[in-house]
Amino acid sequence: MRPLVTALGLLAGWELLVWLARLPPYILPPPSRVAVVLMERRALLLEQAAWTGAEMMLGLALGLLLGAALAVLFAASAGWRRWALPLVIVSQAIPVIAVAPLLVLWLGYGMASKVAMAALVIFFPVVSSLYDGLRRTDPGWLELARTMDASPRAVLLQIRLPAALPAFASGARIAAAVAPIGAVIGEWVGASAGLGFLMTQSLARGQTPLAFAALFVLCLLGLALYVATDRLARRLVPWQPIQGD
Amino acid sequence: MRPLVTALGLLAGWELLVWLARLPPYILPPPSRVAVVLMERRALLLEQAAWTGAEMMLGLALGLLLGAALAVLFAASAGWRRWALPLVIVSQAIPVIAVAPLLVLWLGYGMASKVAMAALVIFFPVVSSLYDGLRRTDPGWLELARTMDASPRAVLLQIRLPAALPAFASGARIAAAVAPIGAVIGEWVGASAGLGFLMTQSLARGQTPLAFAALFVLCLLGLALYVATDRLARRLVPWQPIQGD
Amino acid sequence: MVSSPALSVRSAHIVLDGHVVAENLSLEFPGGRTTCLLGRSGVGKTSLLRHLAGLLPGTAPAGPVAYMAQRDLLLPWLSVLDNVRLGHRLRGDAAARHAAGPRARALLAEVGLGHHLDALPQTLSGGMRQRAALARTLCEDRQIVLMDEPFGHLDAVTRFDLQDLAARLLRGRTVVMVTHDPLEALRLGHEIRILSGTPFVPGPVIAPSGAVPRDPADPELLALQARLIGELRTGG
Amino acid sequence: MVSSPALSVRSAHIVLDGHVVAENLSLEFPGGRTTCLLGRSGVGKTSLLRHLAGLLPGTAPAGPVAYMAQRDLLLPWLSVLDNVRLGHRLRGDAAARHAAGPRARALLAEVGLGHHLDALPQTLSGGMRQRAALARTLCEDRQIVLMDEPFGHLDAVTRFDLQDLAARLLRGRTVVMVTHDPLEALRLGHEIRILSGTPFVPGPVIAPSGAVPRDPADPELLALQARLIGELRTGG
Amino acid sequence: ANAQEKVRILLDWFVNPDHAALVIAKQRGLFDKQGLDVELIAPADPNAPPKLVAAGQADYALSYQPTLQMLAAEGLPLVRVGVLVAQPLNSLVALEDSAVKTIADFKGRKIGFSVSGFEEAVLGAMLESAGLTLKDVTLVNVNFALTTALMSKQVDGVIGAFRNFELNDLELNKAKGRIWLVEKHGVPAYDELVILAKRETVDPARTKKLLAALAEATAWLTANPAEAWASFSKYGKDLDNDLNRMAWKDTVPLLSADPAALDRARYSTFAEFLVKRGLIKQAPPLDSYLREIR
Ligand SMILES: Nc1ncnc2c1ncn2[C@@H]1O[C@H](COP(=O)(O)OP(=O)(O)OP(=O)(O)O)[C@@H](O)[C@H]1O
Ligand SMILES: Nc1ncnc2c1ncn2[C@@H]1O[C@H](COP(=O)(O)OP(=O)(O)OP(=O)(O)O)[C@@H](O)[C@H]1O
Ligand SMILES: [Mg+2]
Ligand SMILES: [Mg+2]
Repeated sequence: MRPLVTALGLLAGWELLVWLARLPPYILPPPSRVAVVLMERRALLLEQAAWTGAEMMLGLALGLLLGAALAVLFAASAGWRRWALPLVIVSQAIPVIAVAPLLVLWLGYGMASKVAMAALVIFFPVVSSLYDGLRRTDPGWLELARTMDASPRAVLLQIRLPAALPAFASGARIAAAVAPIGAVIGEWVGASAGLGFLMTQSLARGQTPLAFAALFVLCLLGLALYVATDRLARRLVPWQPIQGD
Repeated sequence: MRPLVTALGLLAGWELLVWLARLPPYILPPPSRVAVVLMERRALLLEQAAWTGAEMMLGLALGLLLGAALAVLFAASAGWRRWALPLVIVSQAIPVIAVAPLLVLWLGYGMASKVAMAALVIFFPVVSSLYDGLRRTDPGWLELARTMDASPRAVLLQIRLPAALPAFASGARIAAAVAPIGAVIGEWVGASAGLGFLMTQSLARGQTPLAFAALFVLCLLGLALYVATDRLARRLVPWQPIQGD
Repeated sequence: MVSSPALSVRSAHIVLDGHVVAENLSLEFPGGRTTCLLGRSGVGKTSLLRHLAGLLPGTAPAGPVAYMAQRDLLLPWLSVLDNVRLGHRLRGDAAARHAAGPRARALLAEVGLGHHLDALPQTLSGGMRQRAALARTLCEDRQIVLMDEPFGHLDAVTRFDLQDLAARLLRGRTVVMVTHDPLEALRLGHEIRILSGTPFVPGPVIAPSGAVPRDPADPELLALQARLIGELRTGG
Repeated sequence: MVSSPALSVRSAHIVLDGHVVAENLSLEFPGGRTTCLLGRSGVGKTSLLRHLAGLLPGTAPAGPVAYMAQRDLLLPWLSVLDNVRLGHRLRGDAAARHAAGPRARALLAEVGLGHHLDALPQTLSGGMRQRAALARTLCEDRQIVLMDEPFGHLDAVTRFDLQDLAARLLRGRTVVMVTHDPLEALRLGHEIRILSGTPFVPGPVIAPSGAVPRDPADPELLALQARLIGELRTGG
Repeated sequence: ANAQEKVRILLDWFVNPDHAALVIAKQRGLFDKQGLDVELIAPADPNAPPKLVAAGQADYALSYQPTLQMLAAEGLPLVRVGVLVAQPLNSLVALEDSAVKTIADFKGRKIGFSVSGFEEAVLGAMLESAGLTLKDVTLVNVNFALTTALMSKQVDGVIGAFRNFELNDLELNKAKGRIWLVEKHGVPAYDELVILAKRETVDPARTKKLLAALAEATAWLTANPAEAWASFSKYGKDLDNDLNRMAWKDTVPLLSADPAALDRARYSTFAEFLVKRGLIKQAPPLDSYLREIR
């Protein structure tokens, strides 16, 4: 119920913004107009949404996996950290247009290159947060483990990792929120479908309302993914008290 | 010393990759070739780097500020959270090309619109991490504050906020790493200068080595910003033990 | 001086996540006096204290309280001095905060931390942290003071001295103190209550004679100590 | 049965962040016996124990140790039972871990947590958490056992019972135990050492007669208790 | 049919009426008839396709003559094997009701462009034809939002507008545009849309079949524009809209009837122009990037 009220409130705010700022529809169409397009073109939008949704989910899954693996690797080995951490940081500075040909070269025009691009955007918050979390273990626990002759591996997997799960959850939330843009960016790499593709195309051809209808669907997908991730992330850390809502 | 070794190692890896995968220079030029361009065009690159660097720093500063303010607002008020949090999440799903006209309409073609765009990319990890951190305060501290008749405001600013600084640091690290792409994305909005613009233009003209020289400079800027942020972020939380390096 | 209010619990239910700690509990703590709570581990002493402090859902404190929890809860980013002044900082009254400075320093000197004013809590030993938390509680200067094992991490001598300090500073206030040491209860408590059972019921009021702090070598106290231990054992 | 090794500290320096806790310290802990450490709060007992456990920079333990810290250090995501089996889980030997199950259950029953095997630590009271930590330490089954205020959060009766338990299970092992309760030291310690001063120096060995656990009502012990408190006071 | 030869063509941009010949040839089975199984791939970045073809990731790419000549000058192993639109589409556009009535009126104003790499050359020449220089205007990258930037008056003109599209786009948004064709204002004529292949691996036999199919498709669609539109508009998602319908009418006459045709003079003239404008240092030999396949 409440999310619905919020959503309606936000739409009202959008309509008001268009009104007050007297924005022409080719800059920002009012939601009423977008709604009409949403209805009229629902088949097209749904089809594209399925495509982009798949990219988002795959990208997120891959990003979470890759991110978690890298973070654990960095926490485990100073050697890896020294070589790969700068690479990981630098990877965030690379725009699609620079690597798109490379991705196509290696992964072809199919979904793989798009998902790879999306994962590249998505994995970073996970690595960074989780690695940060892995470095902040309560020293008392580490000392306890040391007196128990635990191998570094056991300490990492059984103490540092569970202790860092709140940090992972935090990273996963960010990752879920950037998953849509990851997928859209992925669609720059030679896509012929997807909401991002549809948006670019309709914007370039003056069909702003359709572009915003696509954007609206993308935002819905994004919100749904975020809420789902948030729920799962909380379930991951049942022992931790969370304040507010 | 060590970062230099790492950097040289990574460059060697890049050269090797180009060699082994037999990548043509117009897809991925070898560092040796990029180095030549770097030297020859250093004046141009420096000039563009100054531009983009300024956007990055301003964007990061704005993003950190805005992110921190929003996170505190969300932690303070359920009302704000309910309305603005979905908006903030959705803001991450919006591609530049959709908002560029709006931004330009409001902020013009100057640096403001680029910095705003960069900040839009940068602020989210900060809000998300800090807000997460603000929700995870040790309940014992909150109870103590309650018995001390602390106002919600005092609890937020004097207990929850300092307790969440490690989370803020974590978000700031991610923000610093995405600052370069934020700036480049910002340059999509009516730029006529900057490393991102230079990259787009040289890619269009088939001057891939120049594009990668620009990318290299961008990565250096990104790394420098990350390292600086990391240092500052650690200093922000002197009471917290950090493991590893 | 304001007379300190009595505390009363009337037909209270204390339930934690489905675990019934106390049922239909009625209990009086006389105003201006110190009541010591004894009881087996896990019986519900902390829960009762939290109930009195208004920290359990659906409860509210009888008035302004100073609450010293079982953990020291020092804030790691504040110096010892600032931790002790925390209440004043949080209430944000600049004048009060300013006035609290000398008081906090004096208290820290009395608990033996006069040379650690600027130290961060992480550089203190367990007992030093507990003393800082004690100073913080005393610095609050409240008419109702609730303390959960306030001297648990202190050596016998320091403990003795700080018991004296607490008795002196808390004279005339309504104090409820959880302790595991029967002798401590006998030294400091105007009244002593033993909690036992699940859900717990409070035992009858035990009121040793004489002014607090009492002399621990007093034979009456030693006799009472044996009785307390006996009741703890059978009640538990 | 393996004979438990003696522990010795030879010309050790214990310095924490520039704070000199002990200088040129030499100290022997006889093998197979229990040594209790007493000392004023902040004197360096915990630091010495950490030195013995090999937890301070530049130190290594004399052999496999079981270390019970001042904080309970229970892992919040593991049940009480799994916390007690933590050592076996961490060493990852599947057979050992399996074998540890009954042992851990038995120990938990003995410390009175037999009904809380699957509870998460957050749902336990302070004393219950300490008992779980004790069970974890005993479950380690090590020849060298280092314990920092292991009974501090327990009521008099539970404490008494668990002292007995510890004395029984730790018989023949080399135990170093920090305590604040002179009577506890006298009940359990073959030897007692009082640390005093900054940097601290250990006092002479005090060795009460009779087998542990001793009867606390023994007049010799009560006399010794007075002496210990006196030494604590003057030394501190 | 017997084993069809797989052919992968990278478009320059999303499917639009400029690609009419390709789409119609595919829809009417003209490629099949030639034994080709053609796949059309649309990128979002017009700069990638030539590189991907040069790297062997596709058989043909659509691009623009100026782009080809710049890439050739940078040493990319590309050759032009055919043409779809053998005249410039590029133009400079302003709003009709703005103060800009002639190119000279742009003095001191903002002109938007979408990065193509040669906007400065084209615009520079046009401005000079009116006695201005690039320094007299402010260039602003508006990316693909050319009409939006123009209509919202964020810029006074845009370069890189396609005469068959952006004008219609303006009209659909109830605005009228004033247009200056590049070839009429100091820019030599060039082929807007050309077909590129990789120099080393270009397959003349296959290319011949491809071009034949395209020629046949163009002939048919020029003869039956309405029927062709009905077919084209069903090809992809979201092609059936007003803009494409209007653009279709304007585009069909511009399509090259002979996709195999090559006007070498045009290339040497334009190469000189690019050299003069400082976009390339030296014109590469024509034969290195042009191939006429008949
Ligand atoms: N990280 C640190 N930096 C500086 N000084 C420290 C640090 N940790 C401990 N100390 C100091 O070392 C001294 C000894 O501390 P230790 O914890 O060993 O005392 P203790 O005898 O165990 O006290 P308690 O009975 O209160 O637990 C204390 O004075 C304390 O202030
Ligand atoms: N969150 C919780 N969920 C379920 N049970 C809880 C929770 N918190 C406490 N309990 C139970 O409530 C009972 C009383 O706990 P409480 O902390 O009040 O005991 P206590 O008398 O203070 O014990 P101690 O002397 O060990 O500190 C315990 O049996 C404990 O298991
Ligand atoms: Mg308790
Ligand atoms: Mg200690």
